[in-house]
Amino acid sequence: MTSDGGAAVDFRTRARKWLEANARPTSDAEDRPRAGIPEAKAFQAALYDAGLAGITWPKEYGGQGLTEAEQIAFNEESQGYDLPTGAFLIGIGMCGPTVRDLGTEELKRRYLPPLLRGDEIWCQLFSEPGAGSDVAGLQTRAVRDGDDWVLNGQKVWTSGAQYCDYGLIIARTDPDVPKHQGITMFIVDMHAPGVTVRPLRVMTGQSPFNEVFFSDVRVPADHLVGEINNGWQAAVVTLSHERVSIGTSVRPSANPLSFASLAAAARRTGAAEDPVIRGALAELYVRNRVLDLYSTLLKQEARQGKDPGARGSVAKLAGALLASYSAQVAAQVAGPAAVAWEPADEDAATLVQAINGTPSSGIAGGSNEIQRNIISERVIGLPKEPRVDRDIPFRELKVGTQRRER
Amino acid sequence: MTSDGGAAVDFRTRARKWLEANARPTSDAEDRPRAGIPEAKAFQAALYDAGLAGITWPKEYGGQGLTEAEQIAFNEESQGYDLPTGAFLIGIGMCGPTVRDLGTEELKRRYLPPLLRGDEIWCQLFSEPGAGSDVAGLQTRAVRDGDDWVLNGQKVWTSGAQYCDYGLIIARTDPDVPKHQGITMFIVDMHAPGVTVRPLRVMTGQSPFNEVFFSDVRVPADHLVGEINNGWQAAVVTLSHERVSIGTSVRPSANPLSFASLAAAARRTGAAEDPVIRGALAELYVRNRVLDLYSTLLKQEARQGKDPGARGSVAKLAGALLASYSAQVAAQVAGPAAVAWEPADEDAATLVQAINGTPSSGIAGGSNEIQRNIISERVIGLPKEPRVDRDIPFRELKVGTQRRER
Amino acid sequence: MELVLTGEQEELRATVRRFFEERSPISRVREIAEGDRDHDPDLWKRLSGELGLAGLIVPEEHGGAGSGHVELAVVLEEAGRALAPVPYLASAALAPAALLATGDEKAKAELLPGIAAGETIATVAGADSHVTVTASGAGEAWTLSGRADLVLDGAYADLLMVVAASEHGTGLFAVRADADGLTRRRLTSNDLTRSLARVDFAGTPARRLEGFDPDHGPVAIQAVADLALAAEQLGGLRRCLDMTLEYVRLRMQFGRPIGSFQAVKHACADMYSDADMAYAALRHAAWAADGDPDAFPQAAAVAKIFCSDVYERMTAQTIQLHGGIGFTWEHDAHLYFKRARGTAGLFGSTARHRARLADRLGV
Amino acid sequence: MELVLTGEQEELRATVRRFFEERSPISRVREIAEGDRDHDPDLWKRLSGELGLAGLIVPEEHGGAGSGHVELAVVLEEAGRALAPVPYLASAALAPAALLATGDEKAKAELLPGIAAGETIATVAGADSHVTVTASGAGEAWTLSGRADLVLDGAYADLLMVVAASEHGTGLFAVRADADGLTRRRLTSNDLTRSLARVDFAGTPARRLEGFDPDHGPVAIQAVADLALAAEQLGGLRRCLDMTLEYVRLRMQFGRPIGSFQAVKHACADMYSDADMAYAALRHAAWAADGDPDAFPQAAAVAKIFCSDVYERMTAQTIQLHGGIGFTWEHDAHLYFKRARGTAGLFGSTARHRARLADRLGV
Repeated sequence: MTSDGGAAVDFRTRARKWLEANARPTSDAEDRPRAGIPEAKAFQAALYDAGLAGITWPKEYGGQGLTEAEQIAFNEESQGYDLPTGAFLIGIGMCGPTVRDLGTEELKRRYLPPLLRGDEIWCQLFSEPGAGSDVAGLQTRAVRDGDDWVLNGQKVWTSGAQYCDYGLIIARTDPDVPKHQGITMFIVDMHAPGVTVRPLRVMTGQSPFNEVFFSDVRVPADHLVGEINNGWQAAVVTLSHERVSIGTSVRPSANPLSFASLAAAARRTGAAEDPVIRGALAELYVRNRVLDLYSTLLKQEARQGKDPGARGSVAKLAGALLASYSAQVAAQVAGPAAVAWEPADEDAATLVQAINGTPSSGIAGGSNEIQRNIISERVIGLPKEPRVDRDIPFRELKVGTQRRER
Repeated sequence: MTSDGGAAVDFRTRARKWLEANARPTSDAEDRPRAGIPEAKAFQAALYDAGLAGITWPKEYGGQGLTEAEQIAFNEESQGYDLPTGAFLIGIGMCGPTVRDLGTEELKRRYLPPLLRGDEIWCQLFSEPGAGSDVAGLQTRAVRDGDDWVLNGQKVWTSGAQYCDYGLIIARTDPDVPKHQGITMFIVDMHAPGVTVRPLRVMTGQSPFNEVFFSDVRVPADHLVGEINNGWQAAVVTLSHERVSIGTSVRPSANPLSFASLAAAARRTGAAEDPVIRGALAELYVRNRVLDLYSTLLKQEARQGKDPGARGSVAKLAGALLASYSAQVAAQVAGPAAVAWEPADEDAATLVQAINGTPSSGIAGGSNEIQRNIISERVIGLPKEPRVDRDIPFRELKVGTQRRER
Repeated sequence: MELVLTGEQEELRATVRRFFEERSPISRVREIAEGDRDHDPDLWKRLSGELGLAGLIVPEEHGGAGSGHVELAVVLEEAGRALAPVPYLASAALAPAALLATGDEKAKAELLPGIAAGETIATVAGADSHVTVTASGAGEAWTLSGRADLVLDGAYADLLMVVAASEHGTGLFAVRADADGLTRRRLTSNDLTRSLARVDFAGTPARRLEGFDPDHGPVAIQAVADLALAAEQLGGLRRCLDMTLEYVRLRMQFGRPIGSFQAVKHACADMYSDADMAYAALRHAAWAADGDPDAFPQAAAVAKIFCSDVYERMTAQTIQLHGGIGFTWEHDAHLYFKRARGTAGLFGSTARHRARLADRLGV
Repeated sequence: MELVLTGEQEELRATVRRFFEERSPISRVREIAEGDRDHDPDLWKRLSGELGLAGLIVPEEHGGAGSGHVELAVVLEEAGRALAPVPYLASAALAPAALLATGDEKAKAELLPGIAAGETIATVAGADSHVTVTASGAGEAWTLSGRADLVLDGAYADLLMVVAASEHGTGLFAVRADADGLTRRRLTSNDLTRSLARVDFAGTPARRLEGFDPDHGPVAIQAVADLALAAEQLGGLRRCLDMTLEYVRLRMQFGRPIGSFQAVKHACADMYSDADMAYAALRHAAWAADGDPDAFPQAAAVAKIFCSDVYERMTAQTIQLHGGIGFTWEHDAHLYFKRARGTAGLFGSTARHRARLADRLGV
């Protein structure tokens, strides 16, 4: 199934050998604890030093200067392994490419090599409490003061902010023009004075995200990415990299809501003998399988040069609907054990935590409603709805809930 | 469960006796053919002559001048009977009340008594091919010519047009004002020259509706209902009577998609042994039952003086969704027999025809989308969407498909 | 059939709602829930004492108010709306229903007054007609063996009414909290606002209640359990509807309240429709308990099935329409989300309810 | 795995689509359907003759084109899109698949050339591995008894391949149309564009085919049946999507194209997503038939289950978004609506497919 040219074959062989020697197979994943940040940094540095990081990136910024073929070869070879690279995904997949595309030469030389080597971890700071689906409605302000910009405001849903070194942030630099026209993108030092990171607890009880508060945080004027007031276009670039990044990212290991997990659970509990549950499990398999096939189709088309356009939103939407269906099937399979369980029953606790996590899939990364807007407008080409906020200065716009304090 | 006052008790007794002597019980319904128009007219005339028609209508227009209490008593007493009054429902339920509310004294005296007696049958002429959900976008024109108005245009989805004597029609009398402001309501003689009725075949293969074409049809100027260019308000009056009328109308007998019919079919074919189908049938029962209870709740609240407002739309929407679910369960129960059947198998044919009819329930009488608009705006009070057609002269508005002839 | 509440019943609702708003605001509910406590004893004391609601359906002769199930449902709706951490469903609905399903006047006279006063917290094990405990013995010497799962407030109740199988058919047994051979473990409940227990009986001495019909008794208890849960569900789902409608009016995105977008409006229309119909289903079940007892078990099953499904959909949509904030721990939506899933699986899953309803309907 | 069609395969699609558009416009389809005729002999002649497509998967040695199942699926998609009244699925997919599942070289040499030329219209009874016919006999003297239902084009086919149970396990038998003891009745099909028959065998002489594996043979036939139906469904559902998207752009209500209303847009987004994913599912099943034969039955089942559901939803939504006009006889939507429901129930209902898939997956 591989059709590499000569050089790529060598590369593939090298990658395979390195992975065999340094990475741990997915099959071991359940037995070991998840890698911590120091372990992850060490792994990424070794990967970089072995010439296996930033494969398609230019050499002058720490990359390998190779082609998509080598990247694909690496992805294929690494499929059997559980690489502890999660902490770097946002940096390498979204922030780095944005800096590469839009940053100054100085910024690229300064930030990209340590980013690729995992020496510095990055986060993305777009969402705000008042700017969810409507990201461009953001209220964080950046005001010029001498050689610096001064940031004030709050970001939310920031993954990894507690261990990140740098963040890509968009902030409002001109509130007197319509909302898309007064935004600028910066690189912000997450260790700078005035940056406060607070873990955000979600309904599963975990805190996978953070709130980040900026209070008079100073950003050097040369840490601007792209043009002043052109930050919305920069954010679009970042998000387009996100789409690609999601498409090529590594699978989560051992999903308790997968068909395989739930079928095993059903066999264990005897629920598999119930014809209603058997049918539901078969249907779950079908939907899982078809979504996998769809992702494969998009990838295969892309390799043949057919731009997937916004069809990634179809997969995103289907994934969210599938998560919701999986949670239903899981509750059927688990029966009373999904209601309450012995404190020592970790299987039940894990399953229920997964069920409790499913509502985020229809919200995070663009809600189902936004995906349907994208599909209908950008894929199908149906007319846009009348917009009421296009031509109004941001200052006059109502944003978020703006509810009076009680 | 009845709590009539003295006079109402007498009325109830009189109604009961008359029905016993003249009406046929619902239980016989399946054995006999449906009543034809002459039989229906004879029945309605007898009902009228017995003082049981137009119970709450003023005496001067042929009614009985009684109260809602007597109407309820009659409805309750007639519940065990299959009254052949279907052909008069639109006239008595919608057209008549509109003429009563808005017509001139002459029109009321001329038209209401024969309408109540069933001597003259009425239809309603609102919908047009280009004006479905957007009824006010109608294109049928009425132009003043001497003492007459001259009608040109096409109406559609007209029940009973083939046997009707008069119709309540709305037509455009001023295209130079916004669409709601240039409409007028008329009484049109369905036997007038220039009226052509053509049966409209639907996907079940039946033709329960008609298209009606108007070609230079003359309507006397005194046959206008309400004010000139105030026809939209008149139509709203008609439709508000429709809501009440639907709420009090007689049930169709022997619905092949009802729980009872499908449960019986499942027992007959052995499908009732399939746990998946058993669950689906139970769920169908639940949804049927809850919708019935909801209708009862609205009626009981109305009797206690609580205006149901637009909550009828909840029942309308739920009914459409239920019809769709019923069709799914029916297909499961029937299995292969819903795909194809021996030509002599009338049960299968009837069931499949019912399945084929279900798509209309989400469209006819206001689509599911329109019902959800109504519920969200008029019941919940959510903001209206921006409207683009409110202030534009009708002449400049695009309507329907307006597709070029091929 | 009477589906419209009387003025007094509406007043009862207003009183109870005000009581919970004042005495059990959501901050207090969270304190109990996150503190891993079984219930709020102070709230329970006030609810039974000040308001006298623990004995709502207990006959007056046994110290109760002798009210009907319509009133009971109203209180349960408000308890469900407030997620009130009190053993109301178990002690004021299930346990009295079980005792009243017997002909054991002596036991009623002994046990009901304490329950009605709120001094005895009682519950039922086996309320879902899924009997997993067996009884053996005769006369006044009976012992129970087996396990009952998901027993509401079972870890701390003073009195357990246990539906158990014996040679003489299914019977009802009373077990004191301090009985020998009784092991009760509080389970980890996904619904943090609910205390559920696994109860093991190992030769546990029990008192057999007289005049409990082996066929109709369990059905009667299940019917009240279904009604009571459905009432709680209705209260909770109506609260979710309210909070969502408030939020979509308030939340501005793209220069408009999100409640002006047709997709959101239509989602709200469906939520409203579901809730309005669930209300009708519940009202009928509550009315039937006293007004048409033969139809009650079926009416209660219909209400439980319908309200369970609506509550699950409603809470998922509540989070969806709130967006990110709705997924946070600090927002109340998840408490209802978990309650919805917890109640749908109590006293028999919705699938099992449907299967039983199909049996009852003669499918 | 290769899910992207080659340029030649896309060209095949374009050719076949043009052919059906020219030779079998919907007006012609209606003429056949409403005239209650089994098929359009002229169209069939051109499709097998001019285009040579009846023998697409028949090996070249037997007069066919020796193409793969990917090409077969492409043609079936276009046939499904056009609702073409030809026995293509039965005679060009099922019957060759059945013959090729045997090791009977003599029978292949005798029967396949006529099928490939379109001169013999053939079909399969019992393609859904639900065997209802029994065979008895030995050597060359076999007779069949029993009934086969919903046999595609069974009322007029020249040759019936029958899956029947015998003492030696399930076998495949060939029956000529003029055989004794054969009764074929055309059924009233809700899908007017499809000819379905009930076939009764009463001691009907039949030829037993050699080398038909009792276990794998029926599975192989069912897999092709699933793939073929799913391909037809995909073609039909994509046509419905196209007509709906065209209509919502064109239809003006409230001064806007209805396709600019968010509720309509979101419905269209779901329809598009469904169709795009169904396309992937079908491509995989078609590829697996030749590229991964062991995985083929399961891949085909997945495609059939998914496409059946999508087609049913798609046709219901097509009517809903067209409004009144979509409910009329004159509009094409109902032809697809009925085809969707007809095909979902062919070769085993979706529920039965799911149950079988669960078995296969070891649930």
